[in-house]
Amino acid sequence: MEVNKLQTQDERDNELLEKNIILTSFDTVLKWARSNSLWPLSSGLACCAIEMMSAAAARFDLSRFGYEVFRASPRQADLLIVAGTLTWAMAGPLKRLYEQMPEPKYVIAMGSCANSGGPFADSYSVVPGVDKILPVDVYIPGCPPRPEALIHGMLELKRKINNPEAARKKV
Amino acid sequence: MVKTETYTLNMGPQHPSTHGVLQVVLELDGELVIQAVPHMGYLHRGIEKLAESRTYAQFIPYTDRLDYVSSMGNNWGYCQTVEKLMGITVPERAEYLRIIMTELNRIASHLIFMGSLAIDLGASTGMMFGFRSRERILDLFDMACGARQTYSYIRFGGVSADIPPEFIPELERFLADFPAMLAEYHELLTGNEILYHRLKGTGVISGQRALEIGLTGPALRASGVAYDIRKVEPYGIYDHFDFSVPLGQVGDCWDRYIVRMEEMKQSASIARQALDQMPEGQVMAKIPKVIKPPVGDVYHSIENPRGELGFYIVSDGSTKPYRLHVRRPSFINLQVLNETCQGLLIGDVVAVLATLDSLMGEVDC
Amino acid sequence: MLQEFGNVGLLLIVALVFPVMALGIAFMIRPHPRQNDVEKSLPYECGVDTVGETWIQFRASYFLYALVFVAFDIETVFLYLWAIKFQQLGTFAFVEMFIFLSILVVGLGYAWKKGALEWK
Amino acid sequence: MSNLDINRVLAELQAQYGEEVKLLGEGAQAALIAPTTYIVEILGLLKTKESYQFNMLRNLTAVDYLEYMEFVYHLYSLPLRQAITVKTRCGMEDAEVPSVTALWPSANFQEREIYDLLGVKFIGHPDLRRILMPEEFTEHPLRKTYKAHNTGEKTW
Repeated sequence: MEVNKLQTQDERDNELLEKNIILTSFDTVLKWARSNSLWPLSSGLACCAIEMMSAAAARFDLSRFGYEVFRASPRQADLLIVAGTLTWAMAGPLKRLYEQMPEPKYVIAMGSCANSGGPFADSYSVVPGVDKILPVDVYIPGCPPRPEALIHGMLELKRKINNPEAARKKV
Repeated sequence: MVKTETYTLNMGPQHPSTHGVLQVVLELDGELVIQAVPHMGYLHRGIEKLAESRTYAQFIPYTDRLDYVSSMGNNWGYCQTVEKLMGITVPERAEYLRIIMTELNRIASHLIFMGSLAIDLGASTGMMFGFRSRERILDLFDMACGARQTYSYIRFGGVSADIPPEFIPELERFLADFPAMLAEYHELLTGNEILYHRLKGTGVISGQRALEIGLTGPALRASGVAYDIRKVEPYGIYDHFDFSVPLGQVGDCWDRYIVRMEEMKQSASIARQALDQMPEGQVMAKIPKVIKPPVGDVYHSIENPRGELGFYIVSDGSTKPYRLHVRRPSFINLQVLNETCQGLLIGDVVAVLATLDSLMGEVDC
Repeated sequence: MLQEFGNVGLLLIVALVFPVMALGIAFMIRPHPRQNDVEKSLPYECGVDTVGETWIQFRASYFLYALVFVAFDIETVFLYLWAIKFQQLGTFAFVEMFIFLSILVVGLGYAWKKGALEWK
Repeated sequence: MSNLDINRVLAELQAQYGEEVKLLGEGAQAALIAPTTYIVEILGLLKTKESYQFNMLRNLTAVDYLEYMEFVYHLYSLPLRQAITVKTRCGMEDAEVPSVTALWPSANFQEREIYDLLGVKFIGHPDLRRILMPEEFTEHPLRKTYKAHNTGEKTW
């Protein structure tokens, strides 16, 4: 039996690709579809919301990545961007918003107020970090983070969705 | 007629048209608003309490986060109050730089007002136009102090750094392009019949009532009351420039919109005059390393894009203020929401909220 | 005759298969949420609880508007049938249809005068 | 900025209300101080009298001086372009001050904020409720006795 050269996975894929056949798993297609069109919930709290709007506006243009569809209701959103200072009074409603989002949902903590309370960490009414209330997927530092930082954060989320185990390795 | 009941609807903390986390509890009869009670406090960070444990210089970044769309104005108001308390005189060039930066910030703030008013009334391209022109101004600020939104550029005794050489040509280009941009927005928005019919005659506030309820800024001037602190009590060197204060006639949403669009033109002309007359020289006065104002209290207010922003500082001679109260225009302007929206439709509440232009960072402080 | 009904039946089946397939796949591949999730099933009202109950005595003008709409909607349904067979029916049906229309115009006049159309 | 001679105002008020109306500070920080019993009348007088016409309440705030609570009214007259500061003091325990919303409705929210953050009751205020903190919050954060702390979870 003549043993031809051991083909790596990529070479075999390329060979099939020439014949216009793509072999993939259902899971990969799902992850590819979800990660490329995240619909953020428009829930701006404070200054970071203005930078989020600038990111969605003409110059920094979130729609280059497919993330510009800001839904007003959590029922149609699958990404919650906590943009601004979360206070204890707003913690209840924000938790409710997170619960009411359909299941494949992700949370981005934008800005140092959402990451750790930021400049208001020792205030009597500010939640020192959103992860006290919601499971956060991506933290974006900055006060406020520039629109490029927000877009970089979203691309990190996309990488995390596509291969979850890569996210656990220290980059 | 058949007896009908009213029902209550929350235009709640998370709502696209409340510009932040304001909750308006609407009591409705069908679509007609009977009561529109604003609930606040969802963004109350307790800045006045934090101020008592911060030194005077440490508090400057907090002023950026009060009205986070016109941070230059907040910095200037706070720094001028402390300068008034300590009797610091600011060099000539720094005064001109402060005026240029604050007037540019007023244009940027009004552009955000125009963008969010347009998107609230359904014209989402208005948002794109507003933010596109605002990016030009943010580039200028980025050049001068490295930040897009929270500048902390104006410090006690002057400004933090002189402007780089390429700032002035870029500012010249912006001031040259701005009239064309403004004309384009007038053509798009002011000429738009739908916008006209939605804003004309809705949410009328009489001049007398506006004065009584403490309305300040463009909302008050739209009701015909000529109260602009830059003219009434000129601070800094505003008396060197000649500019007019646009006034509305009726005080409805349309007047508040037109007054802000005219103010942008006036701010551009102030910036132009300031740029021409700006002398050379150093930008920071000689101030002590540790700021320890004498014992006493002072109230000083400036004209911010949203109204009269005042700082009342009580100093006990130490490095930290004993008490610091911020007179926030958006907080007091919001008192007029309930009585203005009675009898309007829900869509008009959105228009009144957009033209009052109150910002939650400043309301909840 | 049966042939045409066959096509309509085929169309019906296809019309049924598409939505069922779409929803079915979505139902299959969705990640399964936690079962007893009370907060998810609460009505969404900007993040806070709803106030007061919603089954209340609503304004009558909405109901009147709906009534006037249904009346004239049914009228257009009859017009369609008449329009298809317009050639073969001859002048008699033509006159009869205008009688039918005039009755409805009288109804419209009555609704207008009673103020059902103004939006108070 | 205000060409108003505060001593003339002081003399006039003292003629009517006796020695209780005093002058605090000098120059830019000059302020009239009046007892809480006369404060509403004096402010009403300043608002309606022909030579003063203070038709705008610019700012209303309160300061906690541990022994007493001081209220500061910054008034402004648009027709005559002059400003004045009036202060009043009241005890710390059950701090109560008559409300001025009758004179200037703009004091409504500002008094509610002082009630919320400093725990001062305003007699005659149309709708005295907490405005910035939720109803269940019991303390008054801006008091000097309240230590600013973030306990890391909901404290009420």
